[in-house]
Amino acid sequence: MGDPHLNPAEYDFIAARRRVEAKAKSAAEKLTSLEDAVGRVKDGDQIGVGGCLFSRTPLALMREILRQRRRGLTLARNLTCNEGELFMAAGAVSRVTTAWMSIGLPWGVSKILRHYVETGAVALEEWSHLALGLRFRAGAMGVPFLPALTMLGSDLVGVGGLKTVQDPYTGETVAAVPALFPDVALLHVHRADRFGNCQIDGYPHMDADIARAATTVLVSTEEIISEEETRRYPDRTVVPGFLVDALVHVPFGSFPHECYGLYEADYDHFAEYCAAIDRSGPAAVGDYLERYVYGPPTWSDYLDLFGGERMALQAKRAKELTR
Amino acid sequence: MGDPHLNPAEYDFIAARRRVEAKAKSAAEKLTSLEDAVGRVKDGDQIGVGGCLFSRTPLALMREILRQRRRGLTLARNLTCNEGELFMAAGAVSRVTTAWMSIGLPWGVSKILRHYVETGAVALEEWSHLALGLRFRAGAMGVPFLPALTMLGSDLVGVGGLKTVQDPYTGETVAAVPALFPDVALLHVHRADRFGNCQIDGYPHMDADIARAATTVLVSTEEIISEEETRRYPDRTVVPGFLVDALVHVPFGSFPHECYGLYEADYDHFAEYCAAIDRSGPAAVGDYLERYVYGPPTWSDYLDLFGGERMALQAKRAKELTR
Amino acid sequence: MTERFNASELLAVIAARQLRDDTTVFAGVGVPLLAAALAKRRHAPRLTMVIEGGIIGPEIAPGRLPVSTNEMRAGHRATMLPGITDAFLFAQRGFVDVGFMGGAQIDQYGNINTSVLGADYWHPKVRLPGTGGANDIASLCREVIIVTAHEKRRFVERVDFVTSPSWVRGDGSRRAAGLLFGGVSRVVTTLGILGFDPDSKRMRIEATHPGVSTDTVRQNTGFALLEAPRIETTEPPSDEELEMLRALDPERRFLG
Amino acid sequence: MTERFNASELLAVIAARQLRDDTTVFAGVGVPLLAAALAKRRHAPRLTMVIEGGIIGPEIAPGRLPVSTNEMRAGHRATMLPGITDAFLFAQRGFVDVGFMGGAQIDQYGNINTSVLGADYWHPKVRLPGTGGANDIASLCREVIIVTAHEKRRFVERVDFVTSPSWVRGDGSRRAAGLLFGGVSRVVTTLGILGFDPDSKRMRIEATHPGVSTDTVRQNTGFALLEAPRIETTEPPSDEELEMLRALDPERRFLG
Repeated sequence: MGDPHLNPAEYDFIAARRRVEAKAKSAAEKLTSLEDAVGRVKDGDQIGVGGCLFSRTPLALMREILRQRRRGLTLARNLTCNEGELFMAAGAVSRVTTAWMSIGLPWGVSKILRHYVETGAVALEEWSHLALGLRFRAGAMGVPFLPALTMLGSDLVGVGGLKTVQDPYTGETVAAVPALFPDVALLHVHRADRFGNCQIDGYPHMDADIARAATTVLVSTEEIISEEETRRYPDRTVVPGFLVDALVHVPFGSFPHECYGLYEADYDHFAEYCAAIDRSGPAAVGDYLERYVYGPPTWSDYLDLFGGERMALQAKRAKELTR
Repeated sequence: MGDPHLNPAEYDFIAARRRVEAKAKSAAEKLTSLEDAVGRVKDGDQIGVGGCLFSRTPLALMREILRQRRRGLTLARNLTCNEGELFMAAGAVSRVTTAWMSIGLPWGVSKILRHYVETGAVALEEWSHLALGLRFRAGAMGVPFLPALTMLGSDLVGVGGLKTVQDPYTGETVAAVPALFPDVALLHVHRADRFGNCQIDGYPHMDADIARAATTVLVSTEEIISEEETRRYPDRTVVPGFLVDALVHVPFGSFPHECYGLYEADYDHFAEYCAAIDRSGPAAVGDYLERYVYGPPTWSDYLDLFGGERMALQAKRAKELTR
Repeated sequence: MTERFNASELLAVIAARQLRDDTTVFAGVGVPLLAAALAKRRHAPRLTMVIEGGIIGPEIAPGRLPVSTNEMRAGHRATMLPGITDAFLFAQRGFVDVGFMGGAQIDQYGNINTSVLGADYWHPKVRLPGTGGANDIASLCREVIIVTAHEKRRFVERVDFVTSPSWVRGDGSRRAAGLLFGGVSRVVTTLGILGFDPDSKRMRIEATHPGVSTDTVRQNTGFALLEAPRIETTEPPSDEELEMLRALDPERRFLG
Repeated sequence: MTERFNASELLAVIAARQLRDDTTVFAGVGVPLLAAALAKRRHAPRLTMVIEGGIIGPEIAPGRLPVSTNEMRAGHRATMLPGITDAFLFAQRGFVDVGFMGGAQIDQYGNINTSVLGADYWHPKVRLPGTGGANDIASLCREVIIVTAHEKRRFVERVDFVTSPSWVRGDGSRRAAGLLFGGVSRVVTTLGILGFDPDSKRMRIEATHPGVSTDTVRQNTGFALLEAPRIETTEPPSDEELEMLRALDPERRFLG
């Protein structure tokens, strides 16, 4: 816990490329079950999580990781929401690499974040929002670092072990943001064909970079479209099928987080969740895990806990905001 | 001519940022005439040209530059087509920065390229396709260079003055591709609202990076859409209005080059153009300039030389290919 | 402070006045977003808001204000959704004129802490949510304006942790750290407007709100404040400003 | 060569056979694109073509073959259009298994010249179109396969200009130049298949086409060729291969 030094495996671009070279880059069908897809995640993996905060979080995939009782994981995500709290409370994660963690302004500083980090149970490695974005982008580009003008002069430099580099042209010293090559990328997208070609509406967040940076790419999708549909709008594809390892069809796969244009985040659920923590402390998250993660055998059973009416309301709200 | 050394103004990210800082980043209306838009181009400017080869070339804007008799320009474009030949023959350009120049496989090596470069009249500074793309991207990102694994071990290194940099994390030496900050970006897009928010269909090419890298951004568009339309599909916008200086409504603004989904490139026109060069050598381009550039006062008069039937045929062919 | 408006309203109005037309502003959710929206409605119609979630040119939906920078509400009627990394890269390139920021702790050089309270980062006394986009806004915008309640526990001599650097330790140390551009120009608080001495880059009083004395400002600040050659008194929020502002947040989600 | 097929058909068929299923291939227009399309139709249905214009997974429209890598015809029924820079970055990351290349001049280490003939780059005897994507394909793909007519003027001891490096000067010089991955594995020509000695990285004969002797290969090569321990004879194009190939280019735009 709390080691301020970068793990060389995170930025070793040569090893990361060899892993990709060794993989089949296939245009085969990728559709499978949540259980099978998530079976590819190993204890100790570094996981790059798509979406941002409570937007397009791959919750169905993440829930399944918890159900499969993985341990010693690192979660890397630009803004971390209550999915990070679930991983902390479940004992699944030993390190969170992020720029910010809590749920949102109305619910204040996360008490779960405070509990697990202040006790030293989980290390919170903090990078600036852009720096973490550039870490994924460097990984996506297959280079060991990207130059940047951010994060310098701050105490964040020491937390992550950021180095500088001298520009060989002007002689100026700039930040050298190290690549991050996750073992696994988890994405939730709006639509994909059965070959894994993925399309996203609205905010792209960092998903395309995370997918390219990772060795193994697991995707859940709201909708399965035909190959014809992909080929009709190829300029909408953001992740090509050949780099996807497993694809799962999971409508409402981010709920109660949002999916742009399809359903809004359920603020009321966040409020209930936070109220329980206010009442019972971290133990409330244990109860939540039992009720929402370990209890319901399938994602459909999980969604039943929210109920169709609530989901329909959030869908209506999303349409109002984006039409 | 033929100086193999990089001009520091190309990669000076500090000066480039100061130029952008000094500009108004306004959400004002940007619609104007070709004459007014192109009046912003000065002799000696470095010009980043959008599109690629004969796809989405900003020909209406480029024709107007020739009509305004600019001199001593540098054209930077990843693949350069016959628009580069016109600039050479018009005496407008002293240097072309590119990865490839000719029209296409069936028409062989450009005789105009050969004439002007072999005589030393124009310097052809050759970068790899990716390296030139990364030069624009570094510019777009506001950094002086980007690390890459390409172009090393080749004689191209000496042509452009490519340097290397040592990765501060792994110690490996990688290419450091210098930024390119053009004075002016020229783009032709599918649609834009009057505030300059631009959308592109099909191939994005390098337009978004070129626009961000440049100091002055001039755009021609096939269609003017309402602000409502922009706000309905914000995920389609690739250039935000605040960085556009001038916008011109020019249907068929790339013709006889292609515009994805709207009209196919006119191979027959290329064949006629090349046949004239085969007959008369570089003088044929002089004739072409008189007929297509200096003669017709407006872009509409220019299009009349091709005729509505030909344009309709190319439009039909585009639809067949992309529907 | 009079009873015509509360602290949040005062901050939003004074912050809005800092924005000029034909510019771009990086605004977070809450009061900064309301300030930017107010400026655009009132005096800067050609202002463009940029939100770190990867949003350009959004409009505010009154009654549907976002609680995060990365949700549908924040991008309502946006003109572009470039993604998070690219939104910040616009700032790195120099396209963002002003960045609004807040912070748990602010020191005399304008540095901000939103990470940890206590001396040991890895075992903090209080773990705060972290930088989010604040460090990048502080590093990359042409100019940064801090907007915050003025409290002694917030304005501290030395922040426990520099999450977002402004003038670092003064005397050219920002440039020496590799931050080639920008820096905090003003601190808009519930008591007045603070700036920085051009040479030492230490914080100074530049204006006070009506009825606030410089002594009151000092009493609520945990370090010695310099004074500008001339200290102005701000114009209080006008009825028009307050009316337009309140229309943006009818539920008083952020105006309290 | 028999009369059942011409040189372009032979090259396309032999090149197609080099491609395995469940892989990706960077293919330029002309014979390489036909070879990739043939492989996909015949034995590698899960092959993905990547085209440098920024195109992934296109299909060939017989009779509407592209003449450049950056036009609508090249992207016909593509599954993704990521842009040029990003297409190459996929290769840089390691996602492209095989790259096809041609060239005006090829030397004994597989280096290619498509830039200039003559000694002075800035005042060349003949200015050629330039690298296009060739240098990047040579630098970044996991493996490169050169496909070319076998002519003595083309296979030269030393190219006038190294546009696209393969093994540079042999003996680890590729790695020393900073090219950490890839390199040319095979050269498919109108006379046979050439490879490289594993140690010296000098070109060697690995197979000849039916009826072609190693002497003929040598006579058409401008430098001394090594020989593989065992020299194979290639299978001539089958009727099935030729039929499928010809269906892709009914106008014989590239098949001649």
